[in-house]
Amino acid sequence: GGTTKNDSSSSGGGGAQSTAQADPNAATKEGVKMAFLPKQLNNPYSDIEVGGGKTALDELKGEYKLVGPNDASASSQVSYINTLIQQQQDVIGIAANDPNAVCPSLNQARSSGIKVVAFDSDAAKDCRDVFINQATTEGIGEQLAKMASELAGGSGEIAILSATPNATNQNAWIEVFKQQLTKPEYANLKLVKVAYGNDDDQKSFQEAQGLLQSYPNLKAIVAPTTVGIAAAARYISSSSYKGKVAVTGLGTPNQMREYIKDGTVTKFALWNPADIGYLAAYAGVALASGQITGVEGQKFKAGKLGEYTIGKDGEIVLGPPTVFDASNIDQYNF
Amino acid sequence: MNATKVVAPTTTSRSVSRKFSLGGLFKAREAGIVLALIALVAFTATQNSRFLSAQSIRDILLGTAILAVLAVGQATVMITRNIDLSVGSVLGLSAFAVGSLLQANQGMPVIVALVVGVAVGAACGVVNGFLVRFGQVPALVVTLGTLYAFRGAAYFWAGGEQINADELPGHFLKFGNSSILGIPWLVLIAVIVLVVAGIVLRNYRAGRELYAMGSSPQAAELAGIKVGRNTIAAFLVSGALAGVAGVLFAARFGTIDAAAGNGYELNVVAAAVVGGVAVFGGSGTVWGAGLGALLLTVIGSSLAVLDINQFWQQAIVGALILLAIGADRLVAVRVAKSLKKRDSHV
Amino acid sequence: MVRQDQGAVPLLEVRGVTKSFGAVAAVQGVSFPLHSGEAHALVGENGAGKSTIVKMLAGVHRPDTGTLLVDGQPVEFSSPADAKAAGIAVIYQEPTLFPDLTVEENIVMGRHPRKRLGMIDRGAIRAEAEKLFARLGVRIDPGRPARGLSIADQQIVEIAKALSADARVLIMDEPTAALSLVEVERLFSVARNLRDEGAAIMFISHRFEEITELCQRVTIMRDGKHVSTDPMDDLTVDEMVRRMVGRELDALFPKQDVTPGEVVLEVEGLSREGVFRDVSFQVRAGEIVAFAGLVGSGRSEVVQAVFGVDERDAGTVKLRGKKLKPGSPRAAMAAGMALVPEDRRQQGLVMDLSIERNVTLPRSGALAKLGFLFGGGERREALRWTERLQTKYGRLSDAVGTLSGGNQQKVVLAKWLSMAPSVLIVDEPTRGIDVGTKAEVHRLMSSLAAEGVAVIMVSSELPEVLGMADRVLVMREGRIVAEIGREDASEDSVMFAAMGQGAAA
Amino acid sequence: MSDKRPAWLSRLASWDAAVIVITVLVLLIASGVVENFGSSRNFTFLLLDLLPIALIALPMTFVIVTGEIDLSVASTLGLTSAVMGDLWNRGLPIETIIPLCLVLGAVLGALNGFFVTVLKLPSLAVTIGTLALYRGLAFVVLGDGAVADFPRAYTSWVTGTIGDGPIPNMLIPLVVLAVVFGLVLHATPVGRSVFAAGASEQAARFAGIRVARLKFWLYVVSGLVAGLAGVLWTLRYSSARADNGLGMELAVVAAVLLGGVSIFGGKGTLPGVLAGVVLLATLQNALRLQDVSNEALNIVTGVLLIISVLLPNIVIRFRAALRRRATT
Ligand SMILES: Nc1ncnc2c1ncn2[C@@H]1O[C@H](COP(=O)(O)OP(=O)(O)OP(=O)(O)O)[C@@H](O)[C@H]1O
Ligand SMILES: Nc1ncnc2c1ncn2[C@@H]1O[C@H](COP(=O)(O)OP(=O)(O)OP(=O)(O)O)[C@@H](O)[C@H]1O
Ligand SMILES: [Mg+2]
Ligand SMILES: [Mg+2]
Repeated sequence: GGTTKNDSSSSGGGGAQSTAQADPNAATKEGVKMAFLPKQLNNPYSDIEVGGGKTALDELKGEYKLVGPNDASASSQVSYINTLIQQQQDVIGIAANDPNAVCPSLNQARSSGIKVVAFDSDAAKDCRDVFINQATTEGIGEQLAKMASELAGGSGEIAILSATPNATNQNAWIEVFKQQLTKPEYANLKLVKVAYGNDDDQKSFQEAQGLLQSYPNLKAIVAPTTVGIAAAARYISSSSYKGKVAVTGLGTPNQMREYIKDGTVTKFALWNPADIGYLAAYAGVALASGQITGVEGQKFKAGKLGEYTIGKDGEIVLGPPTVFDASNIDQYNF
Repeated sequence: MNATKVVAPTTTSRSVSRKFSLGGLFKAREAGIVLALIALVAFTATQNSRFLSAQSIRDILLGTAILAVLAVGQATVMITRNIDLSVGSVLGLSAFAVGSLLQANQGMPVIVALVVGVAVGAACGVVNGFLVRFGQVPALVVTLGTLYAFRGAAYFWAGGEQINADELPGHFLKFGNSSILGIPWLVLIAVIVLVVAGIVLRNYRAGRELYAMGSSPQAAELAGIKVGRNTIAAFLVSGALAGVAGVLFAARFGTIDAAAGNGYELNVVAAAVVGGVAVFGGSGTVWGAGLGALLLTVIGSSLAVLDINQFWQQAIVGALILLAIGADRLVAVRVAKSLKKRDSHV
Repeated sequence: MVRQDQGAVPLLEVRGVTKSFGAVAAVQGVSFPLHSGEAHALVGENGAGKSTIVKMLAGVHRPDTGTLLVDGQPVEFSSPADAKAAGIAVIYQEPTLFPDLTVEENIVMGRHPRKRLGMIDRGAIRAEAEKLFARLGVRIDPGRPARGLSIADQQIVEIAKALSADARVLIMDEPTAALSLVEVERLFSVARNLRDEGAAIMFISHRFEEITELCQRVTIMRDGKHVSTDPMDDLTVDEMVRRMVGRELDALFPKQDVTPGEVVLEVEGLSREGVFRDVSFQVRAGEIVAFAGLVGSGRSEVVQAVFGVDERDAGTVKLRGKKLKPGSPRAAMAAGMALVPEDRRQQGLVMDLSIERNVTLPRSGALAKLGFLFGGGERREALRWTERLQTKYGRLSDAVGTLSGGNQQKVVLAKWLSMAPSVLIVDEPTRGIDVGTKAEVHRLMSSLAAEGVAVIMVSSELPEVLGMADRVLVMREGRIVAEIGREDASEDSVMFAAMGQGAAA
Repeated sequence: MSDKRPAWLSRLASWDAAVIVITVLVLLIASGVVENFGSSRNFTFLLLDLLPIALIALPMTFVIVTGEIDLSVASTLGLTSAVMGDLWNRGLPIETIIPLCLVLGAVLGALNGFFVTVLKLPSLAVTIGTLALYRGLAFVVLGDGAVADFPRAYTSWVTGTIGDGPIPNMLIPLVVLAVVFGLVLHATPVGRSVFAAGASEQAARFAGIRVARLKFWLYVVSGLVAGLAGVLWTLRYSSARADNGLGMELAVVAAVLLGGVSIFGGKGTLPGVLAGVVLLATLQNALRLQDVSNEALNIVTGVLLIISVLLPNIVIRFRAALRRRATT
């Protein structure tokens, strides 16, 4: 006897689903207190994201706050959520380190009237109101496959250098990427390995090193993470593999400018991370003002980004990623 | 009470039977590491010949250089029966200091960067040393505290800023990758550190005093050794070398944030312990510590090359530490046994 | 003997020094001079403050008041290095070696000979060590690590260390406690040489024969205070003892005659590789059996193996016919055996624990009620035994390390006597103990035997062995080489057996 | 003898008593000064946060008092958590998994104990080794994945409170264990042996204390409790992950030392340790509520740790200096 996995489908939390009616015409509240809780403080990418949130809250006359741990662990995030509950914030914007571990606390927050906007990395869907998705999973997976194929010249060995093996986003993209490879036009591409650099600069650097030693015929490294792509590019640019092995993936223009210029990297893609925070802040204030409740089909305005519609499961998609190359990189600064 | 007098034999019965090669047994430790290294390299190379390519060897040596510099400092402190857990944080602080200086002054020569790194590290080391010496606080506790505190200071200062490779001057990055006479600069610096520390510890009074202090702190005090001064000096060396390692780190990886070197302390202590430096002071050499660093780095590389689940890496490092100290113990027991036998009158 | 002219400026002088540790005034206003070419004895009971004076001269402690004068000039030693620089070499009561370093490096530590580029000169170090050992007439491999040296060898290395310093003042705090007669003789001849070359020597010992043999002047201390300083020739031993103790002493070795009962302890074929071999003996109730022999002959190791703190390779130990589990002190204690170990600082006491905890440590299980140690059970027990042994202390909750050596020894005895053992093993029960306490300890052992306890006593002091034992077992090089009854035991017979054929010459 | 201070007074002057007083003061001040600190819900959060550290600190106190250390506790927690997730994924009932995890913790502790007591290796080195080994194995077992769907009945009990009041259910096992550990350490023969073994191993052996066996079992208990903490942690966050509790060993050691336990062994009290745990957690909680950044928290933790060991020494010296002045 006993309780096994099959007996219980989910733990989650109390799932305080909002039953309140949305009023799309409600006035936008001023002085909304929104706290951003990124995966980890002092991470350049997160900093850009929450920077966008700050811009938006300034526009909306809200109160911006940034808290977070120095280690990307779920348990530290829980402590911060608890603190935010105590401080009676209006909205929490969170990039969850573990979709489930933060759940009970988020639900406690929601039952005390705090709206929860997940961004960047989702929390379980029954413990947040909306999720700001940087791009559709398909969109990114397809983009990555397309770039990889182009750079490898349509055939040969390629490898992926990802973040951590359980990073929700990266895994979803890699899944799509693998599906893409089954298509006939990519038949000659061979994915030899998915390596994990744990979003740690040095570890990623060493993993890139290991990939090239293990797979001498490697044509391209695809790194769907900003830390990974920079580390891989840096290793290649200073090694004898420069010019022979291509690096692509998701990266920020500022990080990659040097490698685009020196020819190590031809092209890579990304959305504008600042827009994620910006959108999250607008969504948060809309939630706090009662304009939306997180139900599919509701619409709200997001300042300079225009109008957005909430999709299935409370997802709000930012838009397609931008591809950067030598011709356009100097137009961006983030 | 009257004196009991007995005619004395010419010498006492204590005798030395034969010259005993203790040195041989002690060196067995370093030889063991070398053997393990050779076996590992040979095996990995048969699986993947590129493991012995020039590029690969260069990568391993570059990786070792930073760890070895830290391990030399750690060995110096451990020999005095102390420990420095703050090295990772000091490395981070130094790397960030140097990085932000270079970011602001693109023309700053490498040697100045090194000096700055050493200065930052030495300052941190002196803080540790003073607390251990004048606070009479165990080093484990002090450096555990400064591990938090220095890291906190680095975060405070960096405040989320990351220094990217493109913000660092080219000549500095080149220093991280280029070679002189075929030897990468970083490796050269590590070797110099190793040789100088090795000679001082073995052949100079100051070095011998460190061993004496670690072997018996009370006896050292009574022998007139300036224990306090030497303790501070040992921590200063460890700090300064962590500072050097910070500069090497910045040059090698090009990307620096406040988390640089996070968690390094464990690897460094592991390298020293695997290399035969006794946790309770008094014995061990920097050569051993350097070899320990090399072994750990090679293990990391070969796991990647052998395509072994990288998750095993940490487990293997752990198992290796246990193996190393276990082997050490065996050697020690043997030595003790043979000493006892030689002493006995049976 | 050369007698210095009293008017000459002493090499070193102690003038009115005082030193307190917390509330304890260890030394109160002591003055005496150390003259060139003279050996000066410092005597007093345990805890009289002798070692404290040594440590002040060595720069370990700083006097609270008073001054030290070198060549008539007041000096302040802020560290042992200062004292060394002033030409003072010290052999401390407790050996202070570096176990990880070689013997030769131990000797030269702090003043390594150097060669080019300031590097240390290993050849010169070896030569110096060998020369010193030759002078002391011992053979210890200078290249071996100090770890694992016997206490006696450690003490010899200490002596070599002090000699190597070429000091003008040589201070020796009970250097002979662990040495055999032969080594003591060697040490004395070296010391005499140094003295005759003009060095000043300060010598501390609890053995009066040694004091009278070596010293020309004696300072007596009692309870931290200076009693007298006189030329040795003006004092008899009895007078010295009277001044030290402050009263007349009863006879030492008050052995009561007891008719031994049945055999309590049987040891057969006990061996431990490299330490002792094939040791067999029996002890009867009411009997005091002494183990005699030279230092290092394996006596302590045998009794430790009997008690079970050391492993043994072969042999059986039976207590009242029942075999004891090897390697288990607990089993031995349960069967009624107690061991008062040789080294009270390391083995006998937990220095940081309070007096009461130390006294009741082996019995805490028995004192517990329902498994818990609430109430004053431990305290009452400790009070009973410390009072019975007339232990002097401040509070029972004070750390035992704050007591004087003699009082510490009493705590060890209290600890084991409280177990009411049927076999009591005492290893060097009076080492480092002053005459008064010594007599008490002897009286105690004697009365325990009279109560039917089987007593095994390991001792390096022949008078003690001859005075106390019903039977003497003599060990040499790990074996029992002779068994001598009380009536046949004499200094000659015991020493002859202990030293083997070599001594016959 | 001028030292007429009664025993209780000198006890009060000891560091562990001082920590208790300081902790109470900090709690009072924080309640008054820090907004929202005094709320009952915050009290719950505070207790939940300090629970795993407090739990592991109990056996750690014993281990450190015997003069050893166990740095592998957080990794044991992580490995237990990973195994718990893996077994759950394999469909074992939770009622079987939990005892298995406790046994696993004990076994991991026993391995430490074996190395330290049978092979007689320095515990610092051994447990640095097993720290890496156990954490590595945790990743081998579960990779970087997470297992989340633990049964509601269990997770909600762990996060729940007694009768919906402010006191978390989890406080029950902690209080029970704290009382047991406290009694054993301070009022039983075993506790006496622990202090004796820590202050002088050899003397303890000569007094018939089986030091090696004692230490071995302490490591087993340490592992067992770390395993328990792993189970509770997993249920609290309903997330089994290999990196659970990463780096917590430092927090535990910091709390124990802050509570007045000597790193050299032989000295310390359990109430002091618990006060140390509460003090650290309170400061962190209160400072976070005050929006003090994480980096400042790090610095505070570090500095506090150093002060906790520094201050008693300074006090001793100061007293000695005073007395010297009084005598002269
Ligand atoms: N470091 C110390 N701290 C506290 N008390 C001390 C210290 N050193 C010595 N004492 C105390 O000072 C007194 C004198 O001790 P000392 O060691 O000088 O005696 P001693 O004459 O050498 O005795 P013994 O013959 O036993 O060696 C004793 O009461 C001792 O307990
Ligand atoms: N550091 C200390 N703290 C408290 N009490 C101490 C300390 N050192 C010694 N004492 C106590 O002070 C008293 C005097 O000490 P001292 O050793 O001088 O006495 P003593 O009569 O010379 O000793 P003994 O019996 O060994 O001859 C003793 O009762 C001793 O236990
Ligand atoms: Mg006295
Ligand atoms: Mg003395």
